[in-house]
Amino acid sequence: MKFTRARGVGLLGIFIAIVLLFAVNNSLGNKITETSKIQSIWDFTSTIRIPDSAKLKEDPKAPPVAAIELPTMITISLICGALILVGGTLIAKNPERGWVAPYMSSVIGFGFFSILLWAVANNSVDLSDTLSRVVRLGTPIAIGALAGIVCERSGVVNIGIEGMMLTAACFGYAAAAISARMIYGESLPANVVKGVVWLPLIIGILGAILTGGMMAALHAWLSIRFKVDQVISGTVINIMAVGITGFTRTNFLLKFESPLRAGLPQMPLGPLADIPLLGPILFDHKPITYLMILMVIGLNFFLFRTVWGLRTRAIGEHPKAADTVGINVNRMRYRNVIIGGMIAGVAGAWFSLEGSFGFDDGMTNGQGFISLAAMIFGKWNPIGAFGGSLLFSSADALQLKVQAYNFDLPSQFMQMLPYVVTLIVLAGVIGRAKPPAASGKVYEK
Amino acid sequence: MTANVVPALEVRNITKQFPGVLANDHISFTLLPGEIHAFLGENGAGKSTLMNILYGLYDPDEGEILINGKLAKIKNPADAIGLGLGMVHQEYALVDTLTVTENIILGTELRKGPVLNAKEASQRVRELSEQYGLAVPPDAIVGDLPVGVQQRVEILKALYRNVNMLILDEPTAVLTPQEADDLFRVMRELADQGKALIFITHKLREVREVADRITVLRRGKVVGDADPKTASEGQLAALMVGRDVVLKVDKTAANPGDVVLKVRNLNLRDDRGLTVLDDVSIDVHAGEVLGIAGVQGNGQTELVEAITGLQALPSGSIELLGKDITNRPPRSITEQGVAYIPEDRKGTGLVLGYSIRDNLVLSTYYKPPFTKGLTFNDPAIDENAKELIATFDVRTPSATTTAGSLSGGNQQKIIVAREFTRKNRLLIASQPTRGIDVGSIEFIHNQIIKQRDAGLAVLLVSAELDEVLALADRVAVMYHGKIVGILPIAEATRERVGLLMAGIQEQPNGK
Amino acid sequence: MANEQQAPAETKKTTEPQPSKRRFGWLNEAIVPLLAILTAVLIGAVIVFVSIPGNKLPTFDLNIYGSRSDWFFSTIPERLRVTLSAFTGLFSGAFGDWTKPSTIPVAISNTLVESTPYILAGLAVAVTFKAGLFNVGAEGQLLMGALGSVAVAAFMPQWFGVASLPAIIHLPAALLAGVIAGGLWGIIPGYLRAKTGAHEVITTIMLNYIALQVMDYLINGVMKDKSATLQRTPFIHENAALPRIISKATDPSLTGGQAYPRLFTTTSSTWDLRIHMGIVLAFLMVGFIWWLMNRTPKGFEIKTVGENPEAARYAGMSITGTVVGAMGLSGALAGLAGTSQVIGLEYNLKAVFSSGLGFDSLAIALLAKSNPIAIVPAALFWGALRTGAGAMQVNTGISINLIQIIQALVIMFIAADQIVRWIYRIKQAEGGKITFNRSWGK
Amino acid sequence: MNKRIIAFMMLLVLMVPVLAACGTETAATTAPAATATSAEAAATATSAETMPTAATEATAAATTVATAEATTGGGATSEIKIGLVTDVGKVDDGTFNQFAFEGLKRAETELGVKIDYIETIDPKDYEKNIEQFASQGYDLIIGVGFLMGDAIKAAAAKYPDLKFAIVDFAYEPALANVKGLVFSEDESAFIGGALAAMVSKTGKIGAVGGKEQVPAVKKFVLGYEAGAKYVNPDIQVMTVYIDSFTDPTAGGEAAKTQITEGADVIFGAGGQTGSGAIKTAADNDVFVIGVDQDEYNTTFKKGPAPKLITSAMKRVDNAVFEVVKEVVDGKFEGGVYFGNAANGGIDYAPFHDAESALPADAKAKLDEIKKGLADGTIKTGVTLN
Repeated sequence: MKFTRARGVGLLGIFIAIVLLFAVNNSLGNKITETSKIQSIWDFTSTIRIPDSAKLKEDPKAPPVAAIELPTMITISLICGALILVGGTLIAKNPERGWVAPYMSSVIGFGFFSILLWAVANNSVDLSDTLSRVVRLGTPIAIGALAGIVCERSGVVNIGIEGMMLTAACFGYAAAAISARMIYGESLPANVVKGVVWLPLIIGILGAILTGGMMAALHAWLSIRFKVDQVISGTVINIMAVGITGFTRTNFLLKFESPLRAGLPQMPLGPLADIPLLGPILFDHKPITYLMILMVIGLNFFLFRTVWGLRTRAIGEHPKAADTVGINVNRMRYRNVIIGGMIAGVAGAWFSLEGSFGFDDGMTNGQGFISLAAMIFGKWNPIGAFGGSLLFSSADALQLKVQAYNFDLPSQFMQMLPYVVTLIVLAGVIGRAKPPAASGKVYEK
Repeated sequence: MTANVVPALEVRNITKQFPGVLANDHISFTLLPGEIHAFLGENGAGKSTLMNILYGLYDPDEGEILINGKLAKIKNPADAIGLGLGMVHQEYALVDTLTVTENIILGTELRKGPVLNAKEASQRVRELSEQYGLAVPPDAIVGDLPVGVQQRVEILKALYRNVNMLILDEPTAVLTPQEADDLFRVMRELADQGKALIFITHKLREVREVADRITVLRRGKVVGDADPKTASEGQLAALMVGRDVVLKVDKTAANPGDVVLKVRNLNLRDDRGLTVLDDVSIDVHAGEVLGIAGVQGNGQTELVEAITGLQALPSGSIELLGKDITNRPPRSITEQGVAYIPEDRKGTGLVLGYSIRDNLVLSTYYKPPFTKGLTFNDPAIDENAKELIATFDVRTPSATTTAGSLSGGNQQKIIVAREFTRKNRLLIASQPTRGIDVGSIEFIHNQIIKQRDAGLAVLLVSAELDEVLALADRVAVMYHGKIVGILPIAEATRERVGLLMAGIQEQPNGK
Repeated sequence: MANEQQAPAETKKTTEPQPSKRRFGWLNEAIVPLLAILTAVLIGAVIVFVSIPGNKLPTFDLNIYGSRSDWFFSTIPERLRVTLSAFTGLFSGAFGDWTKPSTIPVAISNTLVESTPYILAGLAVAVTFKAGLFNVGAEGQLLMGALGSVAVAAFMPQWFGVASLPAIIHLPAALLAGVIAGGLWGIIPGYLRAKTGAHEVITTIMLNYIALQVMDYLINGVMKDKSATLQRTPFIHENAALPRIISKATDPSLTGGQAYPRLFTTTSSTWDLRIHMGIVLAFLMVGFIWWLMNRTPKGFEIKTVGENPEAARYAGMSITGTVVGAMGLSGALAGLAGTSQVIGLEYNLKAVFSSGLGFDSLAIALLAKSNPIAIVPAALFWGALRTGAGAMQVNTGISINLIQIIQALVIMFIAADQIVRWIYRIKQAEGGKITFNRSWGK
Repeated sequence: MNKRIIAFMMLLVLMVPVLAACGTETAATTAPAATATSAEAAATATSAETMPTAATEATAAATTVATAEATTGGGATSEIKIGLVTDVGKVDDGTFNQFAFEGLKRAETELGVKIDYIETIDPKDYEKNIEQFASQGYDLIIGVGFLMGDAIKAAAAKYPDLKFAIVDFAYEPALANVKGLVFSEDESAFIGGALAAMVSKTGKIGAVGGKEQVPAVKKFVLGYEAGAKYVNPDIQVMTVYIDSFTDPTAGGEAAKTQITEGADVIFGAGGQTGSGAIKTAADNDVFVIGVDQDEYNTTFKKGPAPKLITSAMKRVDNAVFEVVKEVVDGKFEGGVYFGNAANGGIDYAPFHDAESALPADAKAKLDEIKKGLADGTIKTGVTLN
């Protein structure tokens, strides 16, 4: 019996399922004493609500479109049982390929679902809100991953995405704040106080894009012109970003009074947003989230259907081949790294203009690194990376959601969930992903 | 070859200096439309440098290039292509993950705005491949294709750009003799259509077969022109090497002893599930050289790596002197008396950044006399270096010079020195003379025979059929991961082996 | 690269190309880092000059200055003065005010104390650089080391049901626990890298976050000092503490009833120093790592795997073993850094926030070009910057982030030494570039 | 060529300390007191007025006794110097660091003291940063944050003649030269919770906290819950702690989850994270309660903020100002300043723009609760551990 990847993953899956089962059993057992209606752990039910998004706006107590009541313990037992069974099959059969990734994904996916059920035992949860949060929180990760894809597909490793996002967040906000002051003076005119002030916000986004591009240009300059190891150059970007943004914030931003009060607004897409479940998930977001979806689709198209994409893939795989047919490899790399940085800039704008309004030190909180993991998870494909981003953001969303239910899992475990998931995904599922062959290598004729 | 035709290409006094090497020394030649002009020379004679200059990959220090009688400035490959120059590189410039069509159109894409016009491009490729008789599947991923087909893609890539001059840099290195013949047919056809071809090789027979004119290069200089119809192989060889070369290796008949290496039923698949080794079984006896012939990439590398413990095997068994060594760690196999010259000298055999001294103990550094207690025993390591440098005639300023700064021949001698001086029972040599100078080749060939005569079993893998035929006592041929035949050297004619290399099995009773 | 240290002594060479270059080899090696630092500091000075906070300058007044630019120009002398005082502050914070000799010992001791974890963590990263790995996980490994050592140092007597253990057992046990805990935390990414190809840059960053949470959980849970309102572990036992080198006697009422050891006792405030034996440990480790990397087969293996993994495998070295071993060693060193902080300096472990040590140690290892000996000056420089930053802020109100900008610039100039060479017209040196395993996957 | 440039650069580096020394001297001679043959320490203290470099500020005194003499013996000409060491964070990060600094700034303008600060980047630097001020004989050194408890205690023992204060921490037994500034956050939040329960229609309210491990945060949250239950025992309080004080996005998302699960009042207690929560919640049209300061002035930039019903105020700034004043007036005593409802150390903020949306009797009810808390008739019942 050889220890292989498939067996390892099977074992891990079984372990997770068993731990989960025990934890739920234990925790629900403790809850029994609290309420009188519930006699045994099998009596708990978890309700999943799909609210009526259209009516909810007028009446916060509008009845949901559907409320699915699931027996908590039975459902979780079934899920864990199935996971253990499949895990056992993996160990017994040791399939060579095609099993590991789907199995690990379902362990994580169903694991999350079980935790959610566990948390809302004897309570109910709004599904569309949870899922729309996954998309929302996935936005910066997905955009960051796209930035990574553009760079790595053209052969430049970019671990500086975190730094690019952070700087972009800082200067994007600065651009918005300063331009608002220049346009409107010390305070907004009365007629726009409540409305959305588009012009400075757009200037802010552009500023963020520009900043991301400039940081990327530094990365490109160091790693292409000076042939600095790309990992080191990315690290320089990350450290520099912390310094520059912290310095800018304390020395300038905080002393500057801007009339701007709110960031990018919610933009429900008319009747589409009222579709139950789907509406809140896809059609009721702020602009950068829509932009993210467009960018995922767009980059997929550009990468695989256009001349630029063909050339980009070629210089990332085999730069010499591209060079011999007259493509200027280094110029193209410069351009793509800067484009990547500009994309990362959009993610930066999300942090300071959409997710929240304002800039704080270190506000990207390591999402740039998670972006890279999402990129690797997605095997350097935009759609796949988007999927990876959703996986990571669902860990985040779950973490925020379950805490609201006085959940008795220590908060530290929930906090480390996204990182543990990243680790499992990197080690178990994508270990065999093949990066662009020339990624990380300096091109010399 | 009338005198009044304007040459397609004229090169005057091209000179290129690299640190420490004068790669091209005032080279001049002309290329006429419709001719196949062969450049013959040893490795390092400056052929590839010259071609890279023509193709805009290097800048010459001096000299000028005229195309169709006009002075041309070739700064980069795009200029070269624009001037009608195409090149088929020795290492194919193909992107493995792209399709045939994508590879061919890369750089001169058919487009609708920024969008690729994939359909039409694929159609054009199909037409082109029919026009020149170069069959390729336009929508297949290049990495999945056999090398012969990849080479056709390379040629089509040039033709797609409407070149009228085509440089082929060592195009036959990875082909079977039959595939090479096929290539020569295509080359001839292209020449007949008026294209001018430059054909670079170091194989004498090939130039005589296909070239219209031969220019011989040695140490960066043109040392002579020859007419293939009149020049003999011996003459050409003398020109190429600068002295009369011994083409034959002096050796006596083998005196085989007991089986040293016994390989049974090896099977292996690669990451994509394709068969790499298909039920391979061989025996190597003490005192004999078993040569493995075959076009590169037919499983030889994996076979050798399996024997040396570098490649894990799902099934099959390997025995060394009756002891099972299947899937043992490389070190324990080495310690049982296996010496191994790897095919990739720079990537595997040496640490280029290390000194010669350290490279000479790369596989024995951990045991006495090179260690004393927990630390290295420097005097012993220095002594070892001094001794081996002298014995194996490594040309170096000092033992602390880095391996990377030596010539290929001297690098290979370091590996040979390190591997041959252990107590060995089996010697595995994989492409031992690829890309090194004739002097070193001779030296290494003699060393191998010396080892055989000392009673070692030798397994020789080479893509150079000539080398296998010169050294081996028995010849095994690999095709698609299978041993398709094992012949005693007396029966191993070039033709028979060639057919086997192309996968054409002999019927036991004759067909 | 390898073994150049022992080259000149024994080989009898006839032609040594440039003897003078060899003799001043270290100077050639050091000139670029020094100029990189100089350039970064000069740029830092320009930043300070331009962006001095308003409360340190005469207020802008339209009547006097006319316009903003007038104001800027008229404040140039003041700006120059503040800029200078920022850097004199930086200097006096780190090395004492040399006009007041009594401030010198404390300042230098503070710099050394600050540098101790940098030396150890820098070494940790340098070891992985040699193996071609980019370990961003020093921070997590340091935390785990601190946790491991504090668990033993504070709780071990309890496990055996005794009041205290002799120092001869307790101190080594605490050290060992820290080293092992850090080492294990380093082995995880090493194993993942070797076996699954998961890239260490991402896994170590993830493990840093996880380590923070684990620590937070333990310090607020089983390891919490129940009698303290602070979220911290109990004070460690005095027998598990690394002695301070010279200080006043500690007041046991401040330290949970423990009287911590010191080598020399003083009554003078000038000599009441925080410097502890951790720095000696750090220097010992520098020596050990130098010896390991240059004089032993294990070090040779690590370097070979870093230089050319293919060749290492071919030469019979175990890639998995070496990668796991190098990461484990690295983790152990980082763990020792955490250990010396806990049992030498703090005497307990608090729930802390991320301190950015992971990236700092990368920078130090880069600055030292992974040379164990050069780690010392690099770490001292870093420690001095950090120690001096407080005084700089007091003097000028300049944000401490300036230090981070200077640090990033230093790394940038070190990594892209061509920039420095171009500015100062220095010729390109041979080799010496660090490379890493480059792809994300296997 | 290159040598000359290097030499020049080296020279420049060498010049830095020399120039600085020159600057110091000039300043010293221009300072009026320097001509007198008074104690060197006194001269230093005086010249510091015009020349605040480290060189001049660094005390000449070799012992702390001498330092103490310098500060007291300087008389009218000597300035009172206050040093602030922040917790990990910045003096303007929207947490107690900022509020302590604001108190100090007020002291600077109103009392004419000289203030300086060091922002801590790593907890292991607490001791060193305190030392930075202590060794220069600052009259009062203020540490912000309970994590600094041990470091301040150690410094107070080492420098018995200097005065110290620490925010959010008190010593048991009290130390002679340290003032602990603690607050009953629970009382402050209790009032907020009561108001929340009064305006909630759904019977569900939410709280978004920063790091759960910080006692002040936990007391705020528990006090809020207790206050709400005081008014409406059946009310359901949802709590989310977020492991950061600087993650407004997570704060906002946490608030949103609570809103979708029915909460219609959100209390944000945790720096930027909490501010993010109440800002998002206000955008989503539910009532919000701020923390620490009147967030009408900070987070909502003086309105309009129709959804901000009040803030649970903890007057760190006042406490810091008071302790500085005590030092200036020479009335400083070690011990504990306990900010509570009785002495105004905690309070609730005005309703501002939300006034009209609140029940008519709300203000009266809140005053009544505040009075009850002050005189002890109402207990929050919050204890940690």
